[in-house]
Amino acid sequence: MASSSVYSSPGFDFSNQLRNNFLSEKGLPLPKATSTGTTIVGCLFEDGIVLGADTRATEGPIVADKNCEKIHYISESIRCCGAGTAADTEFTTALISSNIELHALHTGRKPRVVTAMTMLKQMLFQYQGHIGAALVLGGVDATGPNLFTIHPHGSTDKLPYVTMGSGSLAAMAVFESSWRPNMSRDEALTLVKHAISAGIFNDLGSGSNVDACIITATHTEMLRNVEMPNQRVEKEKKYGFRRGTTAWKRETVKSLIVEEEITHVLGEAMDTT
Amino acid sequence: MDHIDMQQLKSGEVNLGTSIMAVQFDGGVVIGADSRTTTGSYIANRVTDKLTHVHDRVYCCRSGSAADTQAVADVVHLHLQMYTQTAGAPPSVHAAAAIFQKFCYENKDALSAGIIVAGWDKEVGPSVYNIPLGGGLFRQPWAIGGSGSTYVYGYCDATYQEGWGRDETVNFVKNTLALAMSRDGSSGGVIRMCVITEDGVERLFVPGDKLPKFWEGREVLGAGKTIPIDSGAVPMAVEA
Amino acid sequence: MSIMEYNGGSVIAMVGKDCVAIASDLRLGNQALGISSNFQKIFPVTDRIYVGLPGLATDVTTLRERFRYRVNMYTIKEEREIEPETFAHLVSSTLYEHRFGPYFIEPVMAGLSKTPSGGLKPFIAATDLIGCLNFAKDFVVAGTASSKLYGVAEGLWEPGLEPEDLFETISQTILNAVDRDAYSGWGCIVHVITKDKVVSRTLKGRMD
Amino acid sequence: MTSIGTGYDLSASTYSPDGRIFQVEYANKAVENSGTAIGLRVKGGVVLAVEKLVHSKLLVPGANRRIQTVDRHIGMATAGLLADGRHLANRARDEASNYRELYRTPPPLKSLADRLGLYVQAYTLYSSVRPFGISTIFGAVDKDGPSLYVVEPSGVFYGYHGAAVGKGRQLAKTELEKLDLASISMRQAVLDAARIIYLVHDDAKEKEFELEMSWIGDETNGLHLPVPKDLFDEAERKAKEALETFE
Amino acid sequence: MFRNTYDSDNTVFSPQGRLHQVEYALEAVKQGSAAVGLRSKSHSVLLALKRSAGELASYQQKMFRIDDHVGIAIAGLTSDARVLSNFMRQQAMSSRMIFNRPVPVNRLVSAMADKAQVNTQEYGRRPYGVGFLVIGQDQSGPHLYEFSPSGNSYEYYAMSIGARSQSAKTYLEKHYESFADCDLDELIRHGLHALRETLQQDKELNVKNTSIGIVGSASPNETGVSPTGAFRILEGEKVDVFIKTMIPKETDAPAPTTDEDVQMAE
Amino acid sequence: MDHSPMNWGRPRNDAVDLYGTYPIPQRPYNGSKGSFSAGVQHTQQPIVTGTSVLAIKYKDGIMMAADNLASYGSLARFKDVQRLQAVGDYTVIGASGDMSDFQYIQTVLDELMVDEFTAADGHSLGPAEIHEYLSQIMYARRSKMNPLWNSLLVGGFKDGKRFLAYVDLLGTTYSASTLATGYGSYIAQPLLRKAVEGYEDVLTEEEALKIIEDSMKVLYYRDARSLNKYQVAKITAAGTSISESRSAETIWSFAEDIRGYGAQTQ
Repeated sequence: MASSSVYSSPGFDFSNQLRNNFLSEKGLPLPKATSTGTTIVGCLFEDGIVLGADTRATEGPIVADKNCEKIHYISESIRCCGAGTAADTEFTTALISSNIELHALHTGRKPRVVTAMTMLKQMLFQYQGHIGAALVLGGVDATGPNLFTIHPHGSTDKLPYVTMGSGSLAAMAVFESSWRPNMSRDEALTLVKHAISAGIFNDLGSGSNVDACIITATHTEMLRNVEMPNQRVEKEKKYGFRRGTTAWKRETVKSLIVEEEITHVLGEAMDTT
Repeated sequence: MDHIDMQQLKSGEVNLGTSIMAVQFDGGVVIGADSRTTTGSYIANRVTDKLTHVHDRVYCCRSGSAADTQAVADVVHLHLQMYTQTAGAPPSVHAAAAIFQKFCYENKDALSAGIIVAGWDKEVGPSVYNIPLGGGLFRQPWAIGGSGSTYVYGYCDATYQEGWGRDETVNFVKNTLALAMSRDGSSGGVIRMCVITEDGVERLFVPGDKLPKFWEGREVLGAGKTIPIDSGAVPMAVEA
Repeated sequence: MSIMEYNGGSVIAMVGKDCVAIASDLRLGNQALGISSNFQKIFPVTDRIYVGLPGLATDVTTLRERFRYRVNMYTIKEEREIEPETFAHLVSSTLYEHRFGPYFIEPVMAGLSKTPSGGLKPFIAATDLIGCLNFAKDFVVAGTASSKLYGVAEGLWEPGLEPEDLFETISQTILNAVDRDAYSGWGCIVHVITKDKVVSRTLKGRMD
Repeated sequence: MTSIGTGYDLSASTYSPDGRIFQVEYANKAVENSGTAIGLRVKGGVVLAVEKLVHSKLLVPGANRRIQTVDRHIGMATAGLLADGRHLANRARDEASNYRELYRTPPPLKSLADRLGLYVQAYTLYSSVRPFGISTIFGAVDKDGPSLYVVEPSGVFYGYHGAAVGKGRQLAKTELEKLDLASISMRQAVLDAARIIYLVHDDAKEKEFELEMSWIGDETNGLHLPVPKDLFDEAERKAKEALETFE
Repeated sequence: MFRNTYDSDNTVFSPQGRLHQVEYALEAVKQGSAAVGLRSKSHSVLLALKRSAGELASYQQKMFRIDDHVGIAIAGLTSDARVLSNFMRQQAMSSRMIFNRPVPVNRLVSAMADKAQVNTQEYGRRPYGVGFLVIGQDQSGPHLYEFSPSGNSYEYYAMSIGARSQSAKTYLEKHYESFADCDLDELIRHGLHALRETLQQDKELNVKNTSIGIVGSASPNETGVSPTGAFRILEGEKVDVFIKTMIPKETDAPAPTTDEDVQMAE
Repeated sequence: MDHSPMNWGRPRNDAVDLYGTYPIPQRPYNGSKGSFSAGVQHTQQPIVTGTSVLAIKYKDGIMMAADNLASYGSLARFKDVQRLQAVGDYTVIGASGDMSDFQYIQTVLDELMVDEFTAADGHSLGPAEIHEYLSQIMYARRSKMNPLWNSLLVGGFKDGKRFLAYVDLLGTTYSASTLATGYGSYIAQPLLRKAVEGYEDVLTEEEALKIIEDSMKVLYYRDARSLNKYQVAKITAAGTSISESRSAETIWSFAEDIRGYGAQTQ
């Protein structure tokens, strides 16, 4: 085994690559990873930033998770929406979040959004697009509200309203027709909900609910499932099976109750004097 | 929808299709660029700033892969800050261009970057350097780049004259970019320009609905011009 | 053919009322050829945590050892039993380390986690082959029959199932799903984990 | 009828000793038995009119047309065997569509008449077919302005300012010659056309008839269309009045 | 007897400009038993007399369905009729296939007439020996057409073809002005009266020898008619109810009701 | 050239033209590809192309829009192309995709309309018939492995009924109260659906125009093959009309203060 320590050297382990390349040369294609087809958005308003995301994760044509979270924590007032390969967005944001925390401890200041942005773009650029994370990064810092998109290859854009993921065109259409500078908090939240809904209802890769996150200089408000337009209707009847329906051959029961038999040793009590 | 294949390289998705330009004049240089960033034919960003500050009087115009050019520009920016600290004086435009060229040349297989470096320095005054795809370095009185530039070489050759002042040069850049943007689908949006002189850097902005207009095809007229047909045919009599 | 279909196999885990269940088929194949009808894919991690590892058989063995090693190291270092959430992240990061040369396993985890008040709470999770965690509140599935398992489970699962009812639901789900999957089957095993015991039953299934 | 019984008149592919093709001449007889059709080429357009003999009062008026449309801007009126007229109309449409497809422009009538002349002539060459028993007036407004052609059973075609075919053609021609065709308006031409058809109709010998008229030109935006009802009624009324004063 | 040398094939004009072969073909139509067609503002109907070759033979088919909205009655050579009705069906189907629209009836008849015209002009063919009455409904309402071997087709208010059709025609000419406002039952009764005129002295119309074809909405005496009033052929017992409405011939044919009104006013 | 944003974050494929330069550097090779590749080579991709067409239903009929650009790869080659065409009195078609194929379709339809006109019998083809006809043509061509490289929208109004349907190079047909082709189906369709679905019978002409204008503006913002010069067609009980070219008002002011792509502030 490559490492013998729990704290193995950080970074990726390429030990299986040789074998996997061999297998794929043999005509066995690699399985799909979970991806978030996704609609993610962000926009500026008068006091800060609103981020939004849908909650569907897909695995090829299958909906792998109907209510996943795509708005990731970077720091208290910086959050990051992720689209693309789910594991990549998850781990990349987690790593940067950790580094930002260390950076903040190191400098003793509130972290800046550009710092997180630079860390992310440098990491993604280093991996030349192999890490399939498409991100919308937003937050408020000493310089005010900042909003960026970061593409998997490490390019970034600075814009007042952004969208990403397979539903980005639908969401951008909503922004382009309705976004205005200096909107109020409620206007911005409504707009974000509309943009995400456009993705949910028009893009197959996006679906389920709307998550939103409102970041201002003083406060960050995570609105999990702020809209749930696709709630499943409750079943009218139950399909429970009668006990004993399933035939089984063998049963083992492992009791987890630790039975203690307390044997009182008769005799003198220990001398505690 | 297809699946993510983790083994292969990922596509160089974000692309500065781009029309960029830099022209020197007596007291400085004018640089300019459109603002369109595309993935395929989707406009991922319609108001991009492709004029990148690398030092006080040295800017670059980026074309090619957004990720590559940003990375290179960031690295050069770092180098020029280091240079300033160690040398105690601002770098020359040539020095900046040389660093760009070094990165572009040494990583030519990995990078897709066409960069124009322009600025003003004490030694030679205004200067423009072009670093096209392979990583060569060419000083020119004017340079154009990006996919839109192929449409306007003729115009530039026919129009450019030495000895222009600031305003004529700005006008030249503006018109050239407008022409390139009107023909190149990968270029468009607004025109951003910087006038870099000894005194400072002046930002100029031409919004997308105020671009200089040139010939745009004849007017397309409504259907009134086509002959309506079938209007007079009388249905056969039915009633007695 | 996908590599996941090389040896075949499927796993499902479900949440019940104060209990969880995890089930797998028992087939080991070499593509279309059946090799064994007694291939273990679900392994106990602690008393109350089980992990199912459907996928390439060689990686089942490798990962099972790797997880055992890492859990033991955790236990020694932390001087406590690992909690299901922690274990899920251990699985996830182990897989993501191999982001660019993954194991062909999509793990499914089921267990009971301790609440601060000393009670036990059902926990299930699954990851894809590079460690993207999926915490579900109802059920998680993986393996060659996953698409069928999704469909059947989506129809049969309901909240608040007692251990015996959960057993019936998960058993019927996996039996019916693997009947329509050529790469899974040859009998199933179900583990129902409750506060004070783990009941493991081997089901009668089609052997074709 | 010197030809009858000579044996030189049984096939279109046979000349008589004096160099005539009797079958073509007989075909002309079929034309002469038919109701009159006239065409007027005037300022800004062309007007076509036919005397449609009504062989039964059970016929639906207006339904059985003898004037047909070849292209948007081309109309035709036939005298002779009705079914042959439909055959030629279909051919004319094919030719027009063929021209259109190749040159992407509306066919000028001259080209069309030329092609149809060749087509009709081919039916005078072989014993395996008979000539067309029709004379056809083609009217159009094309890039050169209004034009009017007549294609005869022999395949010859001539351009006209005013043309008449069928039973009453002689009288009709006389009447047409009295008109200053080059300068009258389309509306006036409609009135004149109606009058002429009423004039040439022989009440004594013939059954009932129905007037049918169409026009092409400025008034119709260059399309071949039936004459609108109000104008048609006016023309018919005036024609009847003129007939009374004429007699 | 003078032998006409201009009648042996159809590529020869007579000195009078006539086509004898075509005229003989028209005679073939007159050999067939009679068919009558008539039309109101809302309906078109066909009525035909079926012949039987003898006691043991069935009655020949006189009517054919072409499409939902079109049907025909024939007189003349039945085999020619089958060829032409197949052609019509193809035309109708191709219109439905290409445009998803029922073919306009006039175009269907014209197409067939154009096909028949070729047989009057080229050597080695004979003109078709069958005449049709075609009824149908389309965008412009119900229609009745006659098609004849000469390649001509005409639209009529009412028409009859076949043996002794002149007698029927006389009846129709006498009454056609009242047809437009008739309801379906009245229209059929007029048709039956006209058809009766074509019978030989000792014969009469009965459920065996009478066919009725209809397009347009159902009569109260019909069942199972599609709401669109698609073409249907009534034969056998279904005809009975209509035959019973006929007014016996001994009395004078019924004057149209409008005439009665006039008489009363007088 | 794969413009589908669904393929974002997809593996790099060197066969894909990253810079959208097609067709300048490579052209389709239609010659023989070796001795075993005999057979006819057909068009593999559109060359001169038009982008989206939009169409919606509203109270009085159908409204459609398309810009005037025909692109040649990424070159904005022809800026005065009309992509909306009236067909007869009741129908307008709009085309995206290859412009040469669209021109062919126009001539085929023109020929059809001449045929209809020359019949001069009061029957005319409505939008439903034209759509059916187009779908037959498109399907027949794709079955020959030689498709007409277009997505077409057919809008019409006849006999008091609105008609709106889609047909593409495979012969796929689809009908809805809002339709969009090309990039429009990603960008404009979400806006159109939200604004139109459920309001088809109440939207006024002004409101419909506003919706169309908004969508065309957004398309111009986000589609690199679009032009801010477009025409709007209206099909109502009064017939068809296609407007002269017009432009959307666009907003760029917010861009003035944007500096760089990250930390840059000057």
